[in-house]
Amino acid sequence: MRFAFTDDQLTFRDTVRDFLAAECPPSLVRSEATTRGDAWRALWGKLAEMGVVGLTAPESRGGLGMGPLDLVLLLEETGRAAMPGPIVETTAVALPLLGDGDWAARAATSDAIVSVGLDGSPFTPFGGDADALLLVWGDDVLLVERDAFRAQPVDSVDGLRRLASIDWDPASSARIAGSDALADARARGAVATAAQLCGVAAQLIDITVEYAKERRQFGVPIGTFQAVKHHCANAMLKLEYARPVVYRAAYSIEHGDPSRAVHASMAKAYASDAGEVAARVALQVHGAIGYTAEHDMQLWMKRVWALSRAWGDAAWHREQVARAVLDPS
Amino acid sequence: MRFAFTDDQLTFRDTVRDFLAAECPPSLVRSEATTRGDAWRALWGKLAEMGVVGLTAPESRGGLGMGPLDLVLLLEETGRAAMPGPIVETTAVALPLLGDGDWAARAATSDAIVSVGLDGSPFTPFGGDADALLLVWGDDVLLVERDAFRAQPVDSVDGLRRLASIDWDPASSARIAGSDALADARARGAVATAAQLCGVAAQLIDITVEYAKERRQFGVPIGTFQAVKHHCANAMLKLEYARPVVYRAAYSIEHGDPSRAVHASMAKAYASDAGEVAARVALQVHGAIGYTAEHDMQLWMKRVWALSRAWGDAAWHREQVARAVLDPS
Amino acid sequence: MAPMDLTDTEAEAAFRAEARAWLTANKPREPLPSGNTAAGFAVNRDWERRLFDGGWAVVSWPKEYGGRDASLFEWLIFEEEYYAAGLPQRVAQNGIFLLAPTVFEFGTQEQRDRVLPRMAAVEDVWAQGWSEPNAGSDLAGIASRAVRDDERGGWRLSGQKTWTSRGAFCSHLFGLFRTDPDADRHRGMTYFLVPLDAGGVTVRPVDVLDGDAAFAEVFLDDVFVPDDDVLGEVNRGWEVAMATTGSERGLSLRSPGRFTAEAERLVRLYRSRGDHGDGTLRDAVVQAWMDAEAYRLNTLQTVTRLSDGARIGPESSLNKVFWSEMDIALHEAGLRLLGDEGERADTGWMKGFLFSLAGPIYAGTNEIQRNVIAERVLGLPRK
Amino acid sequence: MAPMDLTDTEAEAAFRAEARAWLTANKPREPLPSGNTAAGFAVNRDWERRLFDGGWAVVSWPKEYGGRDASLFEWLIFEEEYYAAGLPQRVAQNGIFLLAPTVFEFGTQEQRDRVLPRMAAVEDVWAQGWSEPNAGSDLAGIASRAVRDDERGGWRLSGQKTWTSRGAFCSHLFGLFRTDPDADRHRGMTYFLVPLDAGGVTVRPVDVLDGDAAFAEVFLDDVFVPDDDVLGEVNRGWEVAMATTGSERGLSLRSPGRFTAEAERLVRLYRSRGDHGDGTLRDAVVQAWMDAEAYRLNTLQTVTRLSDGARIGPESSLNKVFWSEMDIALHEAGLRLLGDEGERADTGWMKGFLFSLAGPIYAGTNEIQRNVIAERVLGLPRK
Repeated sequence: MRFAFTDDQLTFRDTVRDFLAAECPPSLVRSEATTRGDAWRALWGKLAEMGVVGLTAPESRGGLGMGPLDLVLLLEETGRAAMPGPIVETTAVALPLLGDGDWAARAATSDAIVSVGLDGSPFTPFGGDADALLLVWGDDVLLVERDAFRAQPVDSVDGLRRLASIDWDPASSARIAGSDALADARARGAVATAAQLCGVAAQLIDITVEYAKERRQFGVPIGTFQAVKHHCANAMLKLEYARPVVYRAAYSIEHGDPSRAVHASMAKAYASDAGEVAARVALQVHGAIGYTAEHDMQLWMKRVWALSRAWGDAAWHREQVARAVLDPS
Repeated sequence: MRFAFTDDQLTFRDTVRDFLAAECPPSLVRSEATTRGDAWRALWGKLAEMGVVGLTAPESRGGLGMGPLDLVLLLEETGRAAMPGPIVETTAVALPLLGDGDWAARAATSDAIVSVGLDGSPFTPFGGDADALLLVWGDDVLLVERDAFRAQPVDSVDGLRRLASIDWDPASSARIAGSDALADARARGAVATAAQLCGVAAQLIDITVEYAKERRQFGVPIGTFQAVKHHCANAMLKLEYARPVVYRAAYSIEHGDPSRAVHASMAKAYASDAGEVAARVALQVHGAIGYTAEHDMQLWMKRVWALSRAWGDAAWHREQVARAVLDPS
Repeated sequence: MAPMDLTDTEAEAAFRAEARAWLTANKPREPLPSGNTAAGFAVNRDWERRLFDGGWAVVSWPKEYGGRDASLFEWLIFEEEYYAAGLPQRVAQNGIFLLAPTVFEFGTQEQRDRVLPRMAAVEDVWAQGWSEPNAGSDLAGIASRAVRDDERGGWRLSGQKTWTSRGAFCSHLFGLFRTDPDADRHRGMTYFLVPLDAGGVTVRPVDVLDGDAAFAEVFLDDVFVPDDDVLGEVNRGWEVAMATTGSERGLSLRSPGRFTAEAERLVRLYRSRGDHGDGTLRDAVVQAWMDAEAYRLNTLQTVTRLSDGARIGPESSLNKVFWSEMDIALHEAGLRLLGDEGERADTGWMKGFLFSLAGPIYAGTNEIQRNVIAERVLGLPRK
Repeated sequence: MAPMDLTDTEAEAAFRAEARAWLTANKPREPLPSGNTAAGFAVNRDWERRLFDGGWAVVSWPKEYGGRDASLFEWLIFEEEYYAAGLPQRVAQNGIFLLAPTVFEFGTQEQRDRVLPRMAAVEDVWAQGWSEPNAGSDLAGIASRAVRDDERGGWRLSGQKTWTSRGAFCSHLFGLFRTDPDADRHRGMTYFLVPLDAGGVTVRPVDVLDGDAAFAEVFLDDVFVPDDDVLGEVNRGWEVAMATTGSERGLSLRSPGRFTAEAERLVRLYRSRGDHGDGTLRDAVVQAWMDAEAYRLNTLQTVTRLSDGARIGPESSLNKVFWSEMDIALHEAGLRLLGDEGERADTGWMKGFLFSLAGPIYAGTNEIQRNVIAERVLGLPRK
């Protein structure tokens, strides 16, 4: 029994954290979130050079041949930085479906953008940016190339989502996987998004604690008030109990555990709740300044409101766990 | 539009409050709650002399011919005092069903104890003490006299409930009402219990605020800590929003409002929640001393745990409201 | 005392019918845009002018100031009908609900005559100037100051006001300024009425979560205000201002009609979308509906007390906590009902959710309100 | 570092099988009674003696003191198997989980040899003597004192300890007493080991919510304790005691096995009773089940860190808040599943609910724990 990451995994996490601290400052997040700009593509290219984008692709296709347990801490960092880019869609979900095909190589090297619309939502992240999409038809996953779909932008509260509704033609698309792989893909998407939410929540807590230390009212830092302390403690409590649940789910997918879908649902339920609590606490502790568009905190808060719903919200995932645990099999 | 009680109603309320303060001290509550004693009968007799027990019976049968709106504030006082005695069962529920029969006169004057088992529970309050019970058979309400039932005591967490499971013979019982009256009786029982819960919650808040003013830790009264303040404020918030909902429900029954059943369900949902929050806050603010059987506070707390479930718990009543409000009719 | 009666009196019923008929006949065909943009503000102002012309802008005010001497119950009825008609909160609200009661209570006859009719007619639109960068929850931390100008018979105001709702579009500001720098924190402030086109005033719009410029920062640099624009006594501004915070927290800014109308909208959404088999969502919807109703009932109690001559006290803090947390829960339920569309930026539910999030912050944070409940309603010790 | 592995190693699997087999063969046929009555205490003590005789009383201790040198993971495995077998918390727990780690860390060799084997064998049963009438949340408010007796080579203890769990049935008490009345609040205390049959000790049983005498008040009137029974340095008792509070809040007193076993019981109750069509109850049940699992996973992380050489820090406060609130929610869900029987006094679920309510109070109230999280985990300022 051992529930910890390896030194290699932690070192890679630190490398990505440092990279994002340098290359993905809040100013970049803000401009991408508000303008549907293209600055994320340069960042995406650098991330591909680091091996992060193609982490889950086979080495023969330019990837690192790694799995969800290697990826999960990196996803958390992309959440902490509110990094724009389809890391969940491409790296966590699409590449494991693409196997060792040409599209895997193109996606792994950032030569092509491959996104996915597999969670049952009518809206596909990066749908207007993708060179290919993986979409559901019946129980199958189809690969739909650029000329076989049209994307209509849809505004999410979180501009980084770059949602589009997709009009497409199943007839000119190629089947790449069936229902088992689709179920796994959904578990991968849920866990990856859960990991991002943990990072977003961690950043919201950090920002909020710093603000509570500095902001003074009634002659003292507001962080000395017990109500503010308890708000922050509650957010931390949710986060610290979400993390191991998320890591376990990544482990279960990595090892093909028969309960991996249930573990993935637990992960998304906990991370969605942790994100929502962190966002609420962050806003309440910041007060009016946190309500302004000028303050960076809101970029992370909006990320929560989008990601907590993506790949199923907390209540939906709890119901999936209930079906597995409570109902007679 | 006028949402206030009359001076007469308020004066009666004050009279009952003063009476209970004198005649129903915590020492009496404690002995009745822990011993299944008979001291409540003397109190019950005095209450009958004041007209409270027979308040809802016709004047021709020794009652005051009043209704739920006159009764609701008095019930709140019986909750505040944790008064032992079947005031909900007899006065709020049984007498309106008994009309102007002989049993009404006997119950109104405390000559006989009449309790009810109408809420679907297998346990009947004061089942072992009653000279007659009103019980459900099919859609009908039957009056069952003492020799037609046997009562087996059941221990509630709240000893004041005096529960019994009843073994009885419908054949030797008399039908006194049908399904419409049964529905109304349930609404009356729910609202009466809700009113008691408001009184219980009010007393728990009072006890707790007094304790928080006196108890010192870290060199100051614990009531100066913001966490303690906010606990108490949360309990008060729940109570202050439950009260008007309860009063409105009493008004709706009094006036035969077509929505009275929904209003009664709202009342019980809010009062059950208010009671539960008050109990939790009371215990947490008292700390270990509130956890001892020696402290009187626990008598009220246990009252909450029983009454919050009696006549349907909060979730059940919310579902009744949902059926009326959300579902297509 | 008359017995409890939760139905409209004949007069109230007639008032309700008249209000409903007028609103049905006169309300804009299309939903009004948000009043937090320059263009939207103008459209709303036009509508509110029409409301005034119809005699419905300030129903509870005396006739002489543009009202119809309506009772508080009639005011509640009007609000119910107004929101039930699908109409939005008014851009004039901070003037008519917060400043006006203060002018009625503390203003001179000259001030009443000058300020109130133009306010009712939406000729002047008033912004609230309470908060400052260092005076948020700690309102007594106000640092903006007014220096006596005996020569011109008035005061020179300097400082910065912030989080001023719709400040970029309003014509006037009411606010507190420190006139005696040596006095205690809660003393030495004076309540001023300031035209925003006065020399030395700079207004900077501030965008909020939904992207609209709902806030403004107001910079005052040696702005002259004549003595006529001091409301109440000099150095007694705190007491004067507190008279409006009760209104802000409690009754007037959040009349139940808005929430009961929103709750009905939520029920309609539930009926059209269903709960996706999610029992907790069904429960959240019915709780929101009940809470709006509970708020209405609580308000009816309060209005009865006020009609009997009571004044609103610290219990207004209970109302503020209740409506602000209810409003968020109601909109969260709405977003959940929307399912995958819940994250869309362009739905009324998302707009409403973002707006609701400000509730626990403004008009005194809910943390401060809970302190007030504990200390002033329950009597727990301050320190 | 080895990669993450959430399965038992071969050795762990063997340990688990051995523990399960022994428990199956040796556990009492009937469920054990509550240990909070004199009779129930004796029955539990007999069972725990049998556990000792089988070598399972203190698995993580060194063999020489009655343990089997098990790893922390193996200890977790034993706890899982123990609670899964339907066995209750142990009457010896405050000794073996709170005092023993302190004796291992701060005790002399003589103390270890004298105290630990008898504790493991349940010959001595230890009660915790922290709280006093004026030292609850404010543990540093301890007023009980110890006065030096040079002649006899020891100390004379006087004062009152309260809320002492099972104090009426235990043989010994460990607690803090003030040895330097002039020192600061957190200094000048000393950690003493006190036999409860010593002259001058009076123990008064105190009944709790469920009617059992789970608490006691311990009065000490000039009780002589020799120097050999001072644990750690004189006047350094606070630091010595803090070493056990981390254990109490965090890991050892609330091993995940108890909650995962309770959660399975809840699931079985759900399956037999159904949720009465109440979707919020279904949700509460699955949340409780997941929380027990989350607590297990969090503990596995912690145990891995401890196995790598880390010490448990203020994050133990996160655990304390989590398990105590989870425990209440789990039992509330159980009572709801019981429906009309939920108010019965005599069900295991009501007993468990009442017991769970103490969780947010003892071992430092959850209010204090949230302060610790804010100040020592997140770094918010104390004042």
